[in-house]
Amino acid sequence: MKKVTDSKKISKKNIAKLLDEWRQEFTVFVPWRDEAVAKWARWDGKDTSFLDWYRNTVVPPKAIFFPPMEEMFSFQKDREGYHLELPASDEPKQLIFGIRPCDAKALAVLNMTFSDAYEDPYYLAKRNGGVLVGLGCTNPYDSCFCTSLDSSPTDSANVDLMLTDIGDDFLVEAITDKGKALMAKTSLAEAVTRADEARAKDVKETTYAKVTKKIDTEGIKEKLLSGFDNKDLWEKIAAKCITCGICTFLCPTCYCFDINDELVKNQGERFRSWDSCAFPLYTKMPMENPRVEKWRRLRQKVCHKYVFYPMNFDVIACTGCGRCIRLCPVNWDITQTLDNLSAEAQVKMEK
Amino acid sequence: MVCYMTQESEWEPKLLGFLCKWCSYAGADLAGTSRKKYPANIRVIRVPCSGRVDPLFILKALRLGFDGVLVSGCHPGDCHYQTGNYYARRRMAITKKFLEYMGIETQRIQASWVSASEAGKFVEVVTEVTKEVKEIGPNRLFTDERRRNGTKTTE
Amino acid sequence: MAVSDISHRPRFLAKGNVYLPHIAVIEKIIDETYDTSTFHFNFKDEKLREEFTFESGQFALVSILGIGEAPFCICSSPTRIDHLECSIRQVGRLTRALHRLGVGAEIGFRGPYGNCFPLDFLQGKNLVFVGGGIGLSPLRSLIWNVVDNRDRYGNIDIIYGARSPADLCFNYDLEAWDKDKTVNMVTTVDKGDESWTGREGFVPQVLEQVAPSASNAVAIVCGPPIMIRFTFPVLEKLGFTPEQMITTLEKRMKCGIGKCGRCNIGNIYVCRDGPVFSYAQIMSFISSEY
Amino acid sequence: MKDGGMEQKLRSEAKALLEQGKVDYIIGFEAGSLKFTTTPLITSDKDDIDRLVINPFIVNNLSVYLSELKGRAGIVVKGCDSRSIVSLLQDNKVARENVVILGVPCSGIIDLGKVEKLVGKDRDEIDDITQDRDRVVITVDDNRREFPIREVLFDNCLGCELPTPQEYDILLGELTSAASDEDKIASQKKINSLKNIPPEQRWEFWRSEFDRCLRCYACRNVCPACFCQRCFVEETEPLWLLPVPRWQDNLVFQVIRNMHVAGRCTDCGECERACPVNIPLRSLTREMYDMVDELFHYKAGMDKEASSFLAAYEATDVEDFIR
Repeated sequence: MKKVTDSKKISKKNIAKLLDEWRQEFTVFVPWRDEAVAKWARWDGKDTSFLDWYRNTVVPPKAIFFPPMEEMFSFQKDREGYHLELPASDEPKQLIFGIRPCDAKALAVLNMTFSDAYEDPYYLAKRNGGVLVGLGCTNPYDSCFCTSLDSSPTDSANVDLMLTDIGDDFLVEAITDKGKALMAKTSLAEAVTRADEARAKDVKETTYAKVTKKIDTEGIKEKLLSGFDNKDLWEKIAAKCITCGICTFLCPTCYCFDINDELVKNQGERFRSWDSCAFPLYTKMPMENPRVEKWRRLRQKVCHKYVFYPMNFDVIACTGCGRCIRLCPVNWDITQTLDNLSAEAQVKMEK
Repeated sequence: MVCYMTQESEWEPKLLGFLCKWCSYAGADLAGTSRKKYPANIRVIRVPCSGRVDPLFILKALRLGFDGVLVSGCHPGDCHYQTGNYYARRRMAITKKFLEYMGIETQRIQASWVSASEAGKFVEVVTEVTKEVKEIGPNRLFTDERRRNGTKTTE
Repeated sequence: MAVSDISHRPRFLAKGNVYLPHIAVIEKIIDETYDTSTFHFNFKDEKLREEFTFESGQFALVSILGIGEAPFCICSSPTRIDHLECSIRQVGRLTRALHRLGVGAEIGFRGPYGNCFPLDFLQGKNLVFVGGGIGLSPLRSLIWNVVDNRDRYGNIDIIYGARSPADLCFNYDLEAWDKDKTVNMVTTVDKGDESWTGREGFVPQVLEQVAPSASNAVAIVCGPPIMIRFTFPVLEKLGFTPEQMITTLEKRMKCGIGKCGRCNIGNIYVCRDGPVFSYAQIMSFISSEY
Repeated sequence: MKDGGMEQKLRSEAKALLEQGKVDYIIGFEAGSLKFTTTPLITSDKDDIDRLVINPFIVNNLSVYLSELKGRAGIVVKGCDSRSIVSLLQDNKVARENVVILGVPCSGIIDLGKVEKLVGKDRDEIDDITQDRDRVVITVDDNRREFPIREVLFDNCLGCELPTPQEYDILLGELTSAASDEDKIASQKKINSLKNIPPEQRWEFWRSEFDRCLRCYACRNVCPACFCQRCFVEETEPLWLLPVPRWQDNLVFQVIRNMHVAGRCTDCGECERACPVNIPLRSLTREMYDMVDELFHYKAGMDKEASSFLAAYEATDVEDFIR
């Protein structure tokens, strides 16, 4: 347990003031809902109504550090040849206010990939300058299952500052040095009372219990591997999948990308953009494609998250945010797949 | 792809024509060989039949910055392949109307029937289309907001 | 061929933004077959020419800026580095565009990436090279490397085949190895034509006929997947253990550095952990995922 | 439409079809993993049949699965879905003898988005949604509220012209009637308001809508009329569009997709429903639908003997726009 005694509180009424203070130093991102969709956007300096409606965004905060599309470099061609130019990085410091623990954990997963072996300069430049201000959930979705993945709706493990809703105030815990520095600067923080702390503890426990969807991660790697070559089972699991990119694009831990060039006259750009293992073109080589059938692609998605990623980085690349379940047009539910595979593995073992 | 470096007053529209090789292309050729003058604004792509023209070609041309697109084929009943222009007619009808609904000026998408002997009509069509497109101004449909006012001229 | 050996140089590692390609200039193009050519090129940056190193088996991402990027193995040997070489077959948008380039054109190059053939492990052993079609290109880098240090290795057998005489790549190398008394060079084609006087037959069958001994030997196999699939059983029959068989895998790649995800098979990324693998490493998934 | 009778009939018919070997699969709906959701059930196992459901939440257009399955299938369809099948028959993507159509006379599907807006709660916070003929009762925290059903139906259901399947082998219930003119007009509200603004603003509207498109291709993959083996956006030679989510490319992709499904789209509304970032795609597809009807008096999926719209012509087709 973390020592809660270091914590402060901030009145909800002062959130706008606090964000305004931070805005002097950072680009502040908050959950934003235009008429259509909840995503992350630059704070407009006024509106804090997201505190009322915000449960989680459709587009995960990975989009801030790893945008759906970004320019890698531009180039010009003249008589002397090509001239390459990196895009100007005008926003090194970004503050994400209100990130959910599942999404913060997902960024920690992305960090592993993007700093492994070779460093990814685009992601890391943004991520290293970024500050994460977490906001614990009080009202998780019925599709959330973070508690099955070593986390909780109020988990403070991967953020710089952690906020917990205790009624009229937020209890604020400074987790990292970055977070502590932020708290040291503001005069809006007040001392907490025993009652506040008790309330925070209570909120954490109550919210934890509200997450009812569960998966069993015990021996999941072995279970999945034992069914890996069971074509019939995977075909059945994949039958209703329409192989769109929703679950992977909106997954906070999915990081696959594509690189494409564009040339207009003598100048051009190289872009990278999100890609998905659900698309047949993802692995297509000129002469063959190892994953033509959709069950192979779906198997890759599931196994990559639950088997292969843990083999490399020791953490399951799923944080239980439930987006893939909520947003799937055919209600393909990864938790059911894991259940089915576990049951199948059980049957196999008994035989 | 089109440059807007020039002053607005000097601006001349750039048109792309998809001309059927059996009729309109020959018509354009005849206009040339009989020294008829028509606006130099049009660039021509010869197609085997107006039925070959996919709505995608039209949109791609607009995407690349052409100010207008003209699809021209044989008069109904005269198609070298019997019916190609009839299919083209249906396709053009919905393309034009649908793009209008999207908010694209209807003058930017044009169609005509010009036979191999109608050099005069070809000149007439190109002249009118050029005039109409000139009236509505340059195609900035696909230009990025942030670039519209700048000097960066691509897209 | 002017030869400069760079195997003693300190290992070159990309610095800064790994996604930024170096600009290289095409110096020579050799047509290998009707759809395959070997491009000789050199970096524009003089300093990089001096610093650059690579090892046999490594690959690079070659691009035409504005068209795209794709991985190709470096098919020249680190023991002969006046320039770099890549053999490229026309199969898609980028490769067709590459074939339209001429001498003097600039291409993008980033790398080298991936692991390499385990030279330490190969030293003192008898080597059996089995190649098919354009699959000879990664082997070629290693073969020249080995030939240039001939005293460090035992017997060398090269079994190389292609669909037809017209599909044989690197004819100038095949000739050189054929002349080399210390190398046993066997060339075969699936089906010969009127002028073909050499062997006929599929590579795995020819391998079985040549029957190199497995004792103290390592087989290095590169070629189309179908050839690889049929070659491993033959090698097993000849007594090679999975550890004695080495191959390279080919997957679609975009980043080359283990991030973009598409070359992932099981827990390995072919670009980061490969492309060179022993059969022992890949036998568990090669049937289900390759 | 929560009709126990219909559900019972479906289960017994489906079981019989499988038992008699008349079909290899049944494609239907079962309860979804989340509240008020259903999910496609594709099975050849008799034991799964009792999971089949029919309720006002059977959103998916299951005919999308037909062109990929091998063998014969028994498929549960609503009015619009059945027309998608007819359209697939017209294009020879499906052979009539390979499908047994289990028709559901549909009284409209409930749009959970509208429900959420109406009661100001998310789907999972709502306790109960019950349809009672033309009323719907929504319960949140023991608070029962009643609304006319038309307020919570999908727009395309509200204006539905043909709720009873056009083509079926087994009809699971009583015929239902088409929407009233008033409802039809109400269902076109978004489109009409778009038509009433100047073209520049309309373009600006679509520009900003497609700005958030992620190119997940859910709209395409969920669409039964989008059956190309290889979509034009995946073509590299020539490269029509970059597979990069820029609004320009997104917009061109969607416009061309609409061209390709002209005369095939039956206004099932799946593209708009599937879109994770809620781009009002039906405002495009429906307008195309009406345009085809208005110009050529052609409605998709009505006549399986007719040629596909873009593969046919009439000598008398409009040409007033041609010079």
